[in-house]
Amino acid sequence: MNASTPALEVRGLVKHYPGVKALDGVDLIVRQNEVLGLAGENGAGKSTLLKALVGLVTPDAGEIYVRGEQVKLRSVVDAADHGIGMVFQEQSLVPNLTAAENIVLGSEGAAVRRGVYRWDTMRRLAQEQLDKIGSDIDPLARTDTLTFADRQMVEIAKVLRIEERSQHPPVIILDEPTSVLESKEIETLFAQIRRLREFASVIFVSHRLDEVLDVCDRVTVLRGGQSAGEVATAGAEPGELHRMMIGSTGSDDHYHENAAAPVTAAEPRLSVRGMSGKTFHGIDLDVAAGEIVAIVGVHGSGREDVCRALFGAEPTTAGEIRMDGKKIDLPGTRAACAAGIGYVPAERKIEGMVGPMSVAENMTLTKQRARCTGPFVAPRKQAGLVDRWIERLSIRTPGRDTAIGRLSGGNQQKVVLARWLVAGDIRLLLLDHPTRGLDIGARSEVYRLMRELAASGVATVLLADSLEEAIGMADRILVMNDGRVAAEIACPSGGKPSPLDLVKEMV
Amino acid sequence: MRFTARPAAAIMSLSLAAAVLAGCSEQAAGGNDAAAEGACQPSDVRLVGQVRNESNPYEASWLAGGDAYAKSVGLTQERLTYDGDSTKQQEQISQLLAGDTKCLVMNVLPNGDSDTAPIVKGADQAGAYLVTQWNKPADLDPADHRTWVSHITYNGVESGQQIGDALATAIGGNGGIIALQGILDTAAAKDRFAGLEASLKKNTGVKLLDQQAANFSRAEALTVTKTLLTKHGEHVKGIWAANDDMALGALEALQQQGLAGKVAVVGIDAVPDAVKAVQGGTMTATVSSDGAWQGGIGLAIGYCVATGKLAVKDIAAANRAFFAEQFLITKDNAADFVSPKTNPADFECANVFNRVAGPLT
Amino acid sequence: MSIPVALQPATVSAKARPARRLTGFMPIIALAVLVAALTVADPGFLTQRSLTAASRTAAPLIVLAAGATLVVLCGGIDLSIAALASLSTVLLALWLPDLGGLATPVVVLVATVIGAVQGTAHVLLRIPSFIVTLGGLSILSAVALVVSGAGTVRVVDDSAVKWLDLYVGGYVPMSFAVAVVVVALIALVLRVTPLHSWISATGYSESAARLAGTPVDLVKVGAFCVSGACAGLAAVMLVSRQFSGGPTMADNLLLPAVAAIVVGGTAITGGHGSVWRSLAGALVVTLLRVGLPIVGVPSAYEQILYGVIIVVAVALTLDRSRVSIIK
Amino acid sequence: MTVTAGVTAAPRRRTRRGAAFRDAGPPVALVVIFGIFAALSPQFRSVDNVQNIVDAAAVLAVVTCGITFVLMMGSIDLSAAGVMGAAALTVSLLVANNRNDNDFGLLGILVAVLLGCAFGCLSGLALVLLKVPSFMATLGVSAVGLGVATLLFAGVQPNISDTMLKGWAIERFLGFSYLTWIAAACVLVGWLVQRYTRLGRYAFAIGGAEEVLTLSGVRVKPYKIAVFALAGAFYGLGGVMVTSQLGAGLVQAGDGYDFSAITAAVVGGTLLTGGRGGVLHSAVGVLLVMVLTNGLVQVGVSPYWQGGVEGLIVVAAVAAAVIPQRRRNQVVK
Repeated sequence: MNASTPALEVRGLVKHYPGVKALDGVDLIVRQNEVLGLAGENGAGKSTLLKALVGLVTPDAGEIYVRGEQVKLRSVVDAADHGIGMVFQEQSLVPNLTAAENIVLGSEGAAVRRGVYRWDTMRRLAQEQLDKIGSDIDPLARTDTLTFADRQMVEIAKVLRIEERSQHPPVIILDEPTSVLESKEIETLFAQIRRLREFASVIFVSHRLDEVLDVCDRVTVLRGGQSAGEVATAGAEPGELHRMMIGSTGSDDHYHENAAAPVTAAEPRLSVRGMSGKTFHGIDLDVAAGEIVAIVGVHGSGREDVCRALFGAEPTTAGEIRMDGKKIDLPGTRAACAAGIGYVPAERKIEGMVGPMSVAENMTLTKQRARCTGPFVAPRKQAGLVDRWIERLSIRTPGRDTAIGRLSGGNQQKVVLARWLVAGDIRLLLLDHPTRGLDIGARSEVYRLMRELAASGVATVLLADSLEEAIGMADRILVMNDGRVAAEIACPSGGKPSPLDLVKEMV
Repeated sequence: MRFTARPAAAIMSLSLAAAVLAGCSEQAAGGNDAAAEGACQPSDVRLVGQVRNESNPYEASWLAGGDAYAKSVGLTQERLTYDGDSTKQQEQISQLLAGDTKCLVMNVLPNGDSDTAPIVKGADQAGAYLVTQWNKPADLDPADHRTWVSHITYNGVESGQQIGDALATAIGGNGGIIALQGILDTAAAKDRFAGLEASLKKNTGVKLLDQQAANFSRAEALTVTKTLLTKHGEHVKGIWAANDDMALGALEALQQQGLAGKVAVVGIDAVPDAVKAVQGGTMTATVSSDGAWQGGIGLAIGYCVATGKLAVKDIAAANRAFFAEQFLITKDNAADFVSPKTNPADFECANVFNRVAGPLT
Repeated sequence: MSIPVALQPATVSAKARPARRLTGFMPIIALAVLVAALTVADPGFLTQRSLTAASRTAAPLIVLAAGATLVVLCGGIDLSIAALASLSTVLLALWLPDLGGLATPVVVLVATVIGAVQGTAHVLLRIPSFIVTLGGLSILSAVALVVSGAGTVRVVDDSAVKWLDLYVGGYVPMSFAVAVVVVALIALVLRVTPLHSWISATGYSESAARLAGTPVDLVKVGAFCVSGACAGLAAVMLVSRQFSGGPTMADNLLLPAVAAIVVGGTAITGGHGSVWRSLAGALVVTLLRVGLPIVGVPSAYEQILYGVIIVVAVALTLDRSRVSIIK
Repeated sequence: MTVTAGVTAAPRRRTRRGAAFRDAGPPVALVVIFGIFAALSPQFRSVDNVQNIVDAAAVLAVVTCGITFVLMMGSIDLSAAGVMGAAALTVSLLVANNRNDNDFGLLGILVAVLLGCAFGCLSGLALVLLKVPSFMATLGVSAVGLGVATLLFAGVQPNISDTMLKGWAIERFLGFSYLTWIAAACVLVGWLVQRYTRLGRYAFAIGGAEEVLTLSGVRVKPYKIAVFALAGAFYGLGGVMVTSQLGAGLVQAGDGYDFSAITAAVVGGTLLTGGRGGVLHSAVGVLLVMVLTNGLVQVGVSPYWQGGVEGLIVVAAVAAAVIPQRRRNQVVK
């Protein structure tokens, strides 16, 4: 193998699922010591391709070459033996083990002799990996006591173990590593990726195209299970990538700002005074009908808890909440629902939806009046209602009885949103990272939906995925810092603040 | 299995309709008539012995006795065990009675007093010959029934009192004792304890320090005894146990506390280990109840009636429900009981009531 | 895009669907196979009389299992059903002389209230249902012992519960008919009201259900109420059969009831299953408990067979496509 | 690059303090309950009685040790009763006894423990290969164990005359019976296994996040089987110890130990959902349960009420441990 042999090459990979051709002859080349970006909309085949690269999916046809040699990857272990490892999007660490154990898990080597642990050796081995990425985490700390970013470092350290295992420069796959990170943590991660490039090849996957352009040397775009093209990042524009992903020119008005209706209501729909809880204190917040208010803040600023408290899912110790001038009490989520408040949680798979249940059932879980006659479910009424909303939100599903877990992320999110809309009595929507893990197309549809709802008079509180999203969508932005509201910044269409204005208040 | 509402509704309406149309009957249709009394050929007789389980020595010897008797008349005994589970016993009986009951003879150990009534009722309806042992509520009398031939038990009050007296003598008529009770919900446990109380009234020098339930179990008796020994320390001069299993558990406890031989122990049932212990002097006394004989005699009485050698109406009222003979076993006579022997002659139809000690009181 | 860490169950293809339907009918198939096997072992077993007796025997277990199924569907477990049924038999036996026919509804009501108390403790104190009901089991047993004076309470005049001993149309025991009606009623109510989605959602993913505004706590307390009521009703059946109430009468029905639920194919982790499945499961378990000794299997082998068959039956009936990790 | 909606993250250590509090709960409860009984009854606080409590805890401690590993994985094990019965009969028929001429001594004990191990393997295999939930798999194995025990029993109680085995329950060292020392050794071994072996750590990890282990290339199945086998071995030893105490092999040797052991483990702070707790927690739980049982007898609570009071206190103990960490929207199964 010489320096120009690709570290990893994929030729004509094909994978069929019943009814879908997930991969339709994908080609991919990862050079040595290169950071390759992988972009593509949901359903473009990224997920299947990555699974094939770490042995979780067996392709129907096509070849995979590692350092010029053709290989068959049957399992994660197989892939690791060939020097390919992946940092999973949903973190794959065992929470109740130490960081060191997680790092060496599955390839303990000298750390375990005849089934018996050598804690000293393990600590040393783990430290070696952590040193590679310059992390100062205590290897013997329990993983669930670490911060999210630290855990990601542990995960990278864990993947780097395959370097020892395969005796070759590894290929590291990072699947959506930034989706839950705050900006400072992202900076650290990017520094890390650049450091990795010194001795490894990296495949970097993200929905945030600017990030892809920022950290990668080259980007391969997938579309419809095929390679749609390749872009060198130097001088490339996000718009160009976007066009390649969707196959046509994307809308410039990403946040549908021209659909934003001016807020006219004089009385605030939601009015919060002096609300305090475990992680937040003296919160004042007003949201008018039709207004979108974003709350931004660093990790630990308490904004998630404020959002949950407004839904009755987090206890408050003081304060007053009024809806349309009427004082309400929120002892639990039921009371919030009754008051016309809806909540879309950040953890969609765990908190947002019930995976094995059907689209129809998920959509009608909350509002019974819409599907019932008296205390009884009226099957026809329910079917009509659900079909109407499937059409209205253009949810792509084989049918209303399909389990929601089988839909793509964007469609799942639309069903979760529809849950609050079916009864037509929604007055306040709390959106906690509503676009997390969605691709550009799906995001855009969620944004459009938010605009429509606002136009129809729904008040919205948004915890955005990024500052740009907050700025793009909100009419007003509240900045939270250490459990208190640090600043309130108007954010009208045409007079948007810059991200830096917000950051100043956040720290 | 996703039934839609419609079949569910159908089932409901069907069952309701059936109820309305056909009306309800007291008894399942297709019941077979009981054979005329005594009309069975000896080879047609079906012998069934039912006890709690096969995993304790007393009941195992019961079943062995039943087997031996069945063999002596050229039949085999069907063994049923119900793990001390009242509902399971009822379920087995009702399933058994749903089969061929023409010449069925059952020798049953009801789990508790209350379990006797439904067994008797079922047997009566099906015309199966029934002998029950040990447990029966006082107001239920075989004399009022056609096929409930007899009820056999031992006088628990008497045995409880006998060993209580023996214990009092052993500790010199003075001092504290502790009592280990059986399963509180059984007549045996209550009668035996009543016997102890009677004995205590007589032996005023003996003081009952404490009483705890150990559920006839050797293991529970061990733990309870240990705790009570610690609680009352040297005041404990004797241990009264409602059966031998618990007495043996208490012996182990004494041994583990280093008190072996210093505290007198009495029990009831004369299981082989206990008799040996009495013989060896570690235990003071026990009372005989003869499992092998019980297992055989119940079948024998039923068999004699079924084959016509004995007519129910000829059986004296005193023999329809009786106390069987029992003996207090002490060191003096223990040797006679070490290897219990059953005399085949006891099971001859003319002799089946030889061991009657008296009518139930 | 995401690659979920948990390997998701493969998409059900058209080919897999008949197999899936087959697992749905597995409890019934298991039942049929068992009856066939027992008949082969003892040809006298398959008679109308013996099936009638078996169905009568199964009635209390069916009712117990049906009630507890709701708790299991919610993702919990109710270990107190048997002890509660025992206590109910005692109460019924004690109250029958005074209350007569009224005793039955009163006992069922009391059992419901006790179920509600346990459910409330589970929900409000946030104690796992396993622990709450384990504690409930000991407490209820103790109460039953004290109330009954640790003895059996006989029912001399059983006219008020005698109707359960009748036979519908001469063949179907009334208690079995009542059990089937109870199951049908529960199934019907679940089907035509939002309760079905609420219970499933609670069982599959409690946090998602709660954040969707489902009355999770109410649903759970309700499930415990139904479980309690069913225990009370099972107690009435037992009293009508045994003419007495006892503080330990139904205690040994706990594990068979749980076995019935699981053999029926209801996932013990919650969400997936139905009361109809428990009906079939209860019949299987009853046949095992009663049928094996009757066809002449010796006691020791009976236990071994029971253990093996239960495990195999569960292996057959479990719909594994719904549960990714089996604990 | 994008400036995202956050800058720094202050590390939150709250969970850690919560964990320490959680772990301290059961020992504190133990001390408190002991204190209450000691105040109520002078007999209770006697040295003899403390010895008695510890001795009485021996068997339960061994069984709980085994069950803890299973609970740590998030599974449940109800097979103790059957496995202990089978082991008790096996050992009593293999050491010097009144039924046959065998006199294998230690070897007999080893065989009984291995038999327990084999039963554990059966549970594990049913779980892993047949995918039967452990609740049912172990229930089935328990029935099989009882059946085997009944077969071996064959109607005559085997009384042991092996002096060594009988001596375990009688001989004392430093005031405690040998059985107690064996139990202490088991707890120590259990703790070492949990802390220092791959088996123990993986059992812990399986309870934490089983799917992650699979993704990391760990073959989970053999470890699951091994954990059940380990638990079975502990039950086997428990059966042997009961036999030593009773001087005879009883089919019912393990009656009630399944639920008692689970109760003890849970009271000690092991979660039924897995991933938390451990052998030392369970040891505390066992002492807690034994102190309670003994104390109730000592203060003279009616035997009728004892079970009820125990149940109430167990619920209260768990509630007390849970309430400080109560949150809204918490999942409790």
